[in-house]
Amino acid sequence: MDAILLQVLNGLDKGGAYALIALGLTIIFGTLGVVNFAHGALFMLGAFCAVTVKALLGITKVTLDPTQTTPWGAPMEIRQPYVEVWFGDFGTTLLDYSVPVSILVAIPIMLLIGIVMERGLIRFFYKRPHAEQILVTFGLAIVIQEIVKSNFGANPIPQPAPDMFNGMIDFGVALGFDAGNVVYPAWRLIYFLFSVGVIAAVFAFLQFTTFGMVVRAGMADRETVGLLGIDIDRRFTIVFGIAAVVAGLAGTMYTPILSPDYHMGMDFLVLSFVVVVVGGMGSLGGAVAAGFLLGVLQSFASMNEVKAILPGIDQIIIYLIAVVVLLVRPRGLMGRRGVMEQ
Amino acid sequence: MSALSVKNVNKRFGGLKALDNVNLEIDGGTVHAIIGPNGAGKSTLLNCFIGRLEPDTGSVTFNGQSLLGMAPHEINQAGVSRVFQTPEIFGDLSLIDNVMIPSFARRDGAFKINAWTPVRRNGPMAEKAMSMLEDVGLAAKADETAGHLSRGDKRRLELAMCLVQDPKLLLLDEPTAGMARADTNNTIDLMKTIAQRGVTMVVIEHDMHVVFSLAEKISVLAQGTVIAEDTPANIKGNPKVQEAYLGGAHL
Amino acid sequence: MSDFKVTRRGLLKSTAAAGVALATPTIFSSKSFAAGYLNEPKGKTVTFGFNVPQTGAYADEGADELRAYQLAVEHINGEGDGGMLNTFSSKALKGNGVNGKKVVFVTGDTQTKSDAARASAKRMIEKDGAIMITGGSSSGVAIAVQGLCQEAGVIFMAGLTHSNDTTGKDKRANGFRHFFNTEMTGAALAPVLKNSFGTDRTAYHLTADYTWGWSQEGSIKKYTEKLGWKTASAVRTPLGAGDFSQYITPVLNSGADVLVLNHYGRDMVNSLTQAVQFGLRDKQVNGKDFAIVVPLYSRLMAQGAGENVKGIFGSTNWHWSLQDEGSKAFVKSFGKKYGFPPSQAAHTTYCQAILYADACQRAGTFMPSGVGAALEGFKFDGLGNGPTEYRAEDHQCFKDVLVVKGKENPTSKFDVLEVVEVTPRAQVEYPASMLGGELGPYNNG
Amino acid sequence: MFANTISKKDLALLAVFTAAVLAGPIILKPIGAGYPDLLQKFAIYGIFALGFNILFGLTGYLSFGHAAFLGVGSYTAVWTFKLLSMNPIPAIILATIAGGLFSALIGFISLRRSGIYFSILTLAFAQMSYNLAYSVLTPITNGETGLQLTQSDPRALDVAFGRDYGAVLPVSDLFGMEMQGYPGFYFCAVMLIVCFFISMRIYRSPFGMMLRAVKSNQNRLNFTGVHTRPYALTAFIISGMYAGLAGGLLAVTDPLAGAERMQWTASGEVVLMTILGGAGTLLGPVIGAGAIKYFENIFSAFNDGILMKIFSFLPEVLQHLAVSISSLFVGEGWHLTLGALFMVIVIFLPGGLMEGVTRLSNLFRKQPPDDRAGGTPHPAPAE
Repeated sequence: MDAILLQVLNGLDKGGAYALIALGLTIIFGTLGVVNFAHGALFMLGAFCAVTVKALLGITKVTLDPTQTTPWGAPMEIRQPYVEVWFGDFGTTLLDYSVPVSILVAIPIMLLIGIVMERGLIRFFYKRPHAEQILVTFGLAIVIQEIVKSNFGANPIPQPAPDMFNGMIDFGVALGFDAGNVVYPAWRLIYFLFSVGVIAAVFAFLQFTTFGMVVRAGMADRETVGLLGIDIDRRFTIVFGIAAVVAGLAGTMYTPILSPDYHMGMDFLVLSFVVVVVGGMGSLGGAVAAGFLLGVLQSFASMNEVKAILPGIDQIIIYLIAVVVLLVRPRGLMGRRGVMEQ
Repeated sequence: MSALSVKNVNKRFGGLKALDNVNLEIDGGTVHAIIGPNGAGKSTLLNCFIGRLEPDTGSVTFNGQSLLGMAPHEINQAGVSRVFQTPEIFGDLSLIDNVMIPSFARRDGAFKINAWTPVRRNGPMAEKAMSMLEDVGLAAKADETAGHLSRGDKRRLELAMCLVQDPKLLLLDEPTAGMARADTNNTIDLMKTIAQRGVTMVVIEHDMHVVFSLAEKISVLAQGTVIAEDTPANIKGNPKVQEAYLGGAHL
Repeated sequence: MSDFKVTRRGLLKSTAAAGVALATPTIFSSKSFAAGYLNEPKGKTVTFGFNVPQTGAYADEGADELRAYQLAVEHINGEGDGGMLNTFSSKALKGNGVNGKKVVFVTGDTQTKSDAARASAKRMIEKDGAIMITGGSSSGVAIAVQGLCQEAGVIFMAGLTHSNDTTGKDKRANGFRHFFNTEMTGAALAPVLKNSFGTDRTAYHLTADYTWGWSQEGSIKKYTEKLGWKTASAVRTPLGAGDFSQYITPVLNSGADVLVLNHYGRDMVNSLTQAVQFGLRDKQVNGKDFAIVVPLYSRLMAQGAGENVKGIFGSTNWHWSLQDEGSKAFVKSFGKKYGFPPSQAAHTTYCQAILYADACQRAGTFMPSGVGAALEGFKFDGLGNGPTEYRAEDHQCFKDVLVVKGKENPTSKFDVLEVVEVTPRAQVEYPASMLGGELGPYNNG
Repeated sequence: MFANTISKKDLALLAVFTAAVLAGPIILKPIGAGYPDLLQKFAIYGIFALGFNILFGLTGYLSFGHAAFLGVGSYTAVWTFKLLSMNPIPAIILATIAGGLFSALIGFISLRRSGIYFSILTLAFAQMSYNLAYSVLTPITNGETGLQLTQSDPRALDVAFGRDYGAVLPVSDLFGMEMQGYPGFYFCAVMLIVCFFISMRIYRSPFGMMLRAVKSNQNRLNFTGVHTRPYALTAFIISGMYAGLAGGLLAVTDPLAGAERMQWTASGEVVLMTILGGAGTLLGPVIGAGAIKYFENIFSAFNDGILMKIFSFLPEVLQHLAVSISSLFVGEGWHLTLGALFMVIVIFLPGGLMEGVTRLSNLFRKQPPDDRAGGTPHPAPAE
């Protein structure tokens, strides 16, 4: 029982990441009608916001110690981050909290990246065939990736969570289990809550603001909204920016779980497309539901008891679900008719 | 005997009753017009004939064969062709190809792998397609891309695409909408020629000039039911019809 | 490099093909025409082919390998400070190239994909006239390229490849490996694990679900079970899983007190980071401290796991903090040129280039069979691993194996690992027949 | 007129194509691509893209799983070598059949959906094939290492005909002619020409016309009396057979079959090849395949040493500057060039490289574009 509970937690955690990435992707589908293969790259850029912030905070004051030398004969360098030199203990804390701090940086940066991307490239592809949208955004993804690689290298770069959240939380006791049976890393719980929070914020924004209403109307029928004299294009630019922010935040907060490297976006790209399609193209609720569903099912499929019966099931479960869902429900869990079918 | 027989057809969309117990008998070799105000259910009825919609109850038979439950291509292969309200053509292809495709569909059936012999640009199939384009007055544009045509030209192209199949029953959903008066007259002449070949035609039309030039019989549809069915002359004087058309301003 | 001459073998083959009608029976194989050997250097230079990953997950390792190769070529040609050539026990190389020819090189991208690696190696052989191919950062690629070199008729000096199969089941006469393998890792780690954790332990394996992972899991199981350890479970994880939480949580309450991560590269970084996050490093099970073991360490990759490697045991082929003369000379030479210490990948590829050049010099030829004979059974020292032998039966180097541990108080970002034990060669040696496979005859092209 | 005639224009195109392919080693030598392995890859991936184009270029169905058929073809061919004979003929026949059967199965299921849903279904099937081939199916595929030949393989047919390869690892040979180097290329080249010819026949046939109609307006085609799904399925199977053949030829010229061949990136590659060259055109996919393989093999091989030589005519300061800038785009940076190329092509030449060729030749001849020949693609009107 506790094993299953833990797997549910794992699934929700994973699902949170899937849902966040898929949410942005499906918003872009739904509003702009664009198949964005660069969405994984946005996730990766979010993660590298954290890397950059940590690197900037960690810019070190280098003093050379002539009494010691490296094995190759150069004088040994003694490094101390400037934030510590300047701010003392507060600087140390700031360094420790670099990941949460990065969020503040990631929001404006990702918004800017999203807007620049939409204005500079995506908007020219609204009316173009999906195949061309795929090619151009895939090309863009490669370019972004290579730029990141040439600056940060190919190896993963560790981003520890703040010390306070590095521990485990034992909440099994509260549910009637023995102590120590249901413990879960604090940061993962925070990630789950964070993803729920962001999802709620996006929904609230679309549900309760005028801006959101216009966007939702645009998703339903772009032509009509355009006829009403509303400048839908400008709003869609901002929508693209928001989608980029959501993907970016998913990446920033994920870094303590997955050390970021330049290639991580591609790994999530296929997966996020599967999530979006299983949820139903252009359906926000569908993307979220499918994200959590796939996360939880993937966790269950990885259990030894399941793998003993179906060897290798954890390798293909995501795709198997996609096939089954699409055959049973042609437009995914919550898809609308006629979206992206031609 | 009647070629197309519609019995007790009902169709609901949610709470809306689109077709309410429709009965129609259309005689072979005649031109039958269906008129009625907007939202009367005319296009819905036509969609039930070609397999685009499935009626909730009732039957649609063509020459004794039920059309219900048949796939769209099967209905077409049974001899039923249709011109759509918004022209449905192959926009990326040339006009001549647009006409040859239905021609091949009639010759080869619903599916045939005919992948080795090239499409000849001067064989009998091409000649037939060309003569159809001549009939609708588009021969000069045979090699142009269909998507670039004007709306009226697209409609005439679609007509050629249907005619090339030598249909037994031709369904026309507002065939002259968007056409200039001269074109409309040409189209009327063309349809008269077709009618003379013995093709059964069902025409939905708002343009009463077209209706009264062509139709031998008219059914009037209002709010999903047939309120009148008679010859053109009698329909003109029918008070029910005049009421349906808001005091008969159109007539 | 930029001359696009047709390779001699290619010419011979195509003329043979053109001259012989289809009807002619099978006696016309190119081999009967080959008088000399493939890509025999005729000019003043000899071309080496450096085939390393430049894109994909192992691009940084590939870049480090390439740095080491460049250094090796400099030293062979008599430039720079000579590096390990000064400490190398064989003094055949005089710093004037090999067999009187200056060494030049071509490079290619393996992408860590067998197909791309073979295509790249073929380009070097067919177009650039490379006499030897070396490099690589995974076993699948190494085995694929080794097979290709055997078919084509050039020598392959394997780079970073740790699977037993490279010099076991899939060994080839034209292929040679300096790096160690999973069998040696198991043999070397076991005594250290016994000293640190005792004999009453239960291990839980997480294993990358492909050939190398299975090979690693098998070796560790074999040697730890000999110690008396039990194996609770061995779970296969998909390559590139990213998030391993669903495989880690079952460990928590499994009763196991050791977690063995048979992962490499990014999988290792992620699974280790996450295992530590789940509190496994600080856990107490059965009254014992829970332990995590990463059988194959790579210092470059371990940097990606940050603090999480502290105190974690593993093995490695070489480490820059070693204090023998050879290692010191290499670190000095490499550090001077690039400003940071070399990785084990750089070390093994440097050694391979030097060993190949030395063998050619001693054999007086570049012909694969001649060079191979010079390498077989060759005993040497001074290349950073102590006394080493290229065993004739399987073309595998036998040398001491380093057992390392994540350093508790690193002094720099390169100072991640500390050497715990140098397991002597005698303890890790095994009979060549144990791993099966056939070398077959040399192919000279 | 004979029923089987082929237009003069097509005959000329075929003749030029044949000549260009056969003279490939000479034509491509000046740009450094005239060596057997790359020539073989050009021909093989040309076949793969030609086949993919029959599905995607004609019907508009965007499959993201065609690498699976390539992989299946390769595995089949290697197993044929191992079990039956080192002769390439049975290997490629069986590989083509295997590609066809596997694509029939996947196509039958996937074609129940259209648009992006179809794409994701094909992607899902291919990824499942890849993941299983890499791990659980290792007894059949030899997993990460890839399926290889061994000396002890049974090779029943070869044994029956008294063929003995001795103690060396055998290579595939066509009645004594080894399928490596230039003979290997010419074997693939002949296949490419045959495939191109078949492709051309399909393009010009009523069947090809129907496939174009599927892309243009599938709905209309249904109401025109055509059952569209079997047409799409046939196109899917034909392209699967092309992929199987290409996979078989990969194994013929280099008898090793690895699972990576089936990964989604490999499926994506053939999509890129086709669009880059010009989807829906006859020649485009072959050109696109050549361009991508050229980048992969030649651009990735440039290192600083070569760049220094190239820029050696510059003064030293400029030389170093030029090298450091250009090295971002070659060697380990070749992906960047590829990505930028995709963007530039799609933005400025939506019809792919073939559109560039057409535009150039129109500029040259100063006459209006010929819309119909070879099915020059138009950007589909958004509807």
